[in-house]
Amino acid sequence: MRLSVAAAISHGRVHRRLGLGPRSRLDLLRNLVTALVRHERIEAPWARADEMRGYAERLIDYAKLGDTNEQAMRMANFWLTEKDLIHKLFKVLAPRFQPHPGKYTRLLQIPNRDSLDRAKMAVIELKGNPYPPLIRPRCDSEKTLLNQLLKGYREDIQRATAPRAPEGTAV
Amino acid sequence: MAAPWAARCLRGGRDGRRFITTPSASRLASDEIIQMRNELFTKEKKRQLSLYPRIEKIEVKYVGKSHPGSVFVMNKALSTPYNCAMHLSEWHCKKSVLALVDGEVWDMYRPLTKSCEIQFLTFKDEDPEEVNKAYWRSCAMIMACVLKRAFKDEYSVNLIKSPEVPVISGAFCYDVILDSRLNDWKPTKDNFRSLARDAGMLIHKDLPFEALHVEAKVACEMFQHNRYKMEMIKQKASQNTEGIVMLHRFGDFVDVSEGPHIPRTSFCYQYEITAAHDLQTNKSELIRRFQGVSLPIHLKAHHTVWHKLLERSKRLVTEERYLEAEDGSSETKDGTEEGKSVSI
Amino acid sequence: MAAACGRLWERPAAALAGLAAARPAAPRRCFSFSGYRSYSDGEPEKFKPPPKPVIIDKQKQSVERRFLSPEFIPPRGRTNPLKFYIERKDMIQRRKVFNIPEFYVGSILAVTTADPYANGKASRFVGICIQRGGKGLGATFVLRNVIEDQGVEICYELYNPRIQEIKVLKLEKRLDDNLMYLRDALPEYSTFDMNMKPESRLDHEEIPVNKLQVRMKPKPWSKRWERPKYNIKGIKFELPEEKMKEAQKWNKPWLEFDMLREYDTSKIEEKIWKEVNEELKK
Amino acid sequence: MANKWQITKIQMALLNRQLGLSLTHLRSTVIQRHFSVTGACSAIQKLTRVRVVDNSALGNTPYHRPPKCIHVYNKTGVGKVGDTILLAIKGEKKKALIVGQKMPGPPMTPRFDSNNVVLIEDNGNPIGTRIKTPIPYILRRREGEFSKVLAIARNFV
Repeated sequence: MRLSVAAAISHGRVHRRLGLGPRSRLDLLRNLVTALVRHERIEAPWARADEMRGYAERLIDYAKLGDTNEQAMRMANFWLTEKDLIHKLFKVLAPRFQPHPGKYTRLLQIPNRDSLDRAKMAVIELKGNPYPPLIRPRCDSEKTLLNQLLKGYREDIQRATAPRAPEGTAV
Repeated sequence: MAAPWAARCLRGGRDGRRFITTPSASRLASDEIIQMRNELFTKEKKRQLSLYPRIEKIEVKYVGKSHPGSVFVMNKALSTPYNCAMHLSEWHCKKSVLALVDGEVWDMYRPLTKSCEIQFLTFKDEDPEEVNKAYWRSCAMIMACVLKRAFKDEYSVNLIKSPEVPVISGAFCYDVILDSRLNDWKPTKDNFRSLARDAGMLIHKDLPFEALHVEAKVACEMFQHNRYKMEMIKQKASQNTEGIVMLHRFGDFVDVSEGPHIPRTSFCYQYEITAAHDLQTNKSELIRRFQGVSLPIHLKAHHTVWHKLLERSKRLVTEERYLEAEDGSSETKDGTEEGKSVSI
Repeated sequence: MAAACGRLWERPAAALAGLAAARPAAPRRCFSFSGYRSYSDGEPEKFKPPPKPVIIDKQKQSVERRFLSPEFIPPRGRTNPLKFYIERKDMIQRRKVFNIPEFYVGSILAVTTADPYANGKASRFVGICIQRGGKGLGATFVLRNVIEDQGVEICYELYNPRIQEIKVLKLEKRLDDNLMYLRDALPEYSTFDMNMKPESRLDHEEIPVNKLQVRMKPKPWSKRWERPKYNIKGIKFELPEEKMKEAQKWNKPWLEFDMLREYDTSKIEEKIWKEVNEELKK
Repeated sequence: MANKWQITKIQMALLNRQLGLSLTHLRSTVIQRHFSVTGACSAIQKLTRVRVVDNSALGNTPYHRPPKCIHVYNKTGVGKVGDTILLAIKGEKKKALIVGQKMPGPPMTPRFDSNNVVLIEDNGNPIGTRIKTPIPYILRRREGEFSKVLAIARNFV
């Protein structure tokens, strides 16, 4: 049920076929979701991680409704095979993602699996996990030469569009 | 390379005015002046070097992130921060713009005089304000060199100084008094392009900036033909307790500088001289302010962004606003903040 | 209240009109609620006790019941939103000049269409709405009736300019969203009198849900309605126990947990509702 | 018709007990349904069972074999409303006019629950004198050809 650009070349199929059938597919993804909620960062074949991503995010969306919501509880009960994680979902993850509107996970590709089948692998993690970050932020600070020049340029533009009053006070 | 352009551009005002009295300051031909300054600079440098006849060793401790606990044994008054960087890695050689020696901003090619702690500053530091200032200063100096050489001998070019404008204003600048015969000359787009091309030549030559701290007396001797520089030297010397003035040279061009410079001219990547404005002053001479914009090789801009910056740099770097900011910044760090808040 | 009275005046039933003119309109809702009555709306009304005066609650009226026609909601998937935007414009244009009433699957409608071959150039058809299909301008609804023991269905295009009038004779919902199983049900469940009288109802009333369960003809059906895929609630299955059990083999209990299958239209609905309302007011 | 009863007797008996329904109104619709029902059945092609809706004796007396279409007189081979077909009925060949079909036609035209035909002579005159079921208005588009058939129709839809 992925409805993304990637689905545009799927000839009408909107989800990947994993496992031995639709039932098996959901069971497989269920175990991945459980593992993700437990470990907060897991390694999986890229296709499975990508497929699971939507479910994990929807599950957190449900968890944000609160543990009094019956439907949310049913979903958590189905999707978390290890029942001690239900508490974590509602009490830890839901408050953590409460201010965010979506995109709770991060998917990063890692080198292909060497041991078995050279499958495309990925790391999927929940944002705000306690582990060291996988990617270091690499943007220049605001004060580099170029950024200062651009900042001045932006300010000029702003001043040109804004009313002239502050200009008068400045001079 | 400048001569044909000058000939082309100034042919109209050439005849009949050759023997008009020139200001006393430029009685000598500019080539001779340059040569004289160079000789003095070299002599003074040799003299300073001869103060240390024996090679003495100093210990320089590196306090950066990359190589914790490195200590270099260097030669006193001979080794420069650049030599320290060479011991570290090529990355440090290429990216370091300035050194921080015991908390003091130091040129990369200025010899170390005592045992110290050293750190290197690059364009991509958390707070590269000193580096930006040095870069702006160096760009202005390159522009001064270009302007000095661009005109024919009979047209005097008096360099006044480079006002320190913050980077955010969008352009570096240099104030110049041209020959009075050129008062009604307006530089065209082509002129600027040819000036920028000259600057490009200099950048391509990859000249090092040599730093020299001299006493005011020597500096005055060097700049005896330029009264604006003399005033500046006196002012600088009075600020300093020992009467020391900082001089910089790249190629054969010597100038009094406000602070440290970048190590080499090749650090500039995109360089453009964009505008010249007439400054209304109470003096009789017409002061022109040449402006340009440049980006270092470490921070390249996409050409659309670059053209926008070029457009912006053509505006006059208004004195009142930025002089305030400049004064403030020279005294306290908050000054720049003031300048920004005014410009917002 | 005046409007309600006015509506009553339209009724040709003289006896009723005389009765109702004195009193404000009363809902006939109590009748339609009787679930297990094998009803046939065509039959003339039996004696009805004089309705009690109803005090219309002003507050209730102010609470607006929102109804957005289902064809306004774009289907999910890779579709161009611009297409739906343009179609919405046209739909609103049509709605400005032509009253398309609120109706549901299970409501009984009378549709008058322009027909060059009909007597008087217009043909009228009465039937129960068994399906609403299509999105955007191509929205359709299917009316079904049994005329002289012959089941007839007509699929109307909602925004077809040939349609002259759509009149809701009885506004109600059924237990299912698709009543295609009426094809296999006993014909009495889809038999309606062509000259049915419209039932009056007050605007603020809830839409009644008819909990009627229909009985089917014997088995070969066009679809196996007992399968969980269709999830039919409106059929009274009279199949043997093991047949019903066997049908459960096709049950897919995991589908309800497939969260990405859900299509939450509430936000889209809100937005489109606002847009349509603004446009209609212009 | 008697044979139909044979076939569906058990079903009917069961139904009677359960529902207590009169058999008369089941006859018209159930009668064609003792066979598997598939989607393709809705189109009229060769060997499609049809229902004769006029009151001719030929079409209404029971026979052990239902009337079947054995030829469609058009170029596609699929009969639509207004097409003429050849019918095998009671061991005879008879022409018939399709007046209603199960397959949905163009929008705003009626779709019937059975494939209805009216028996006609070779020259186009109907055999019966009355048509019981409703006839689609769209047949009137070709009024000239079917005027005699339309004349015996009672109601249109």
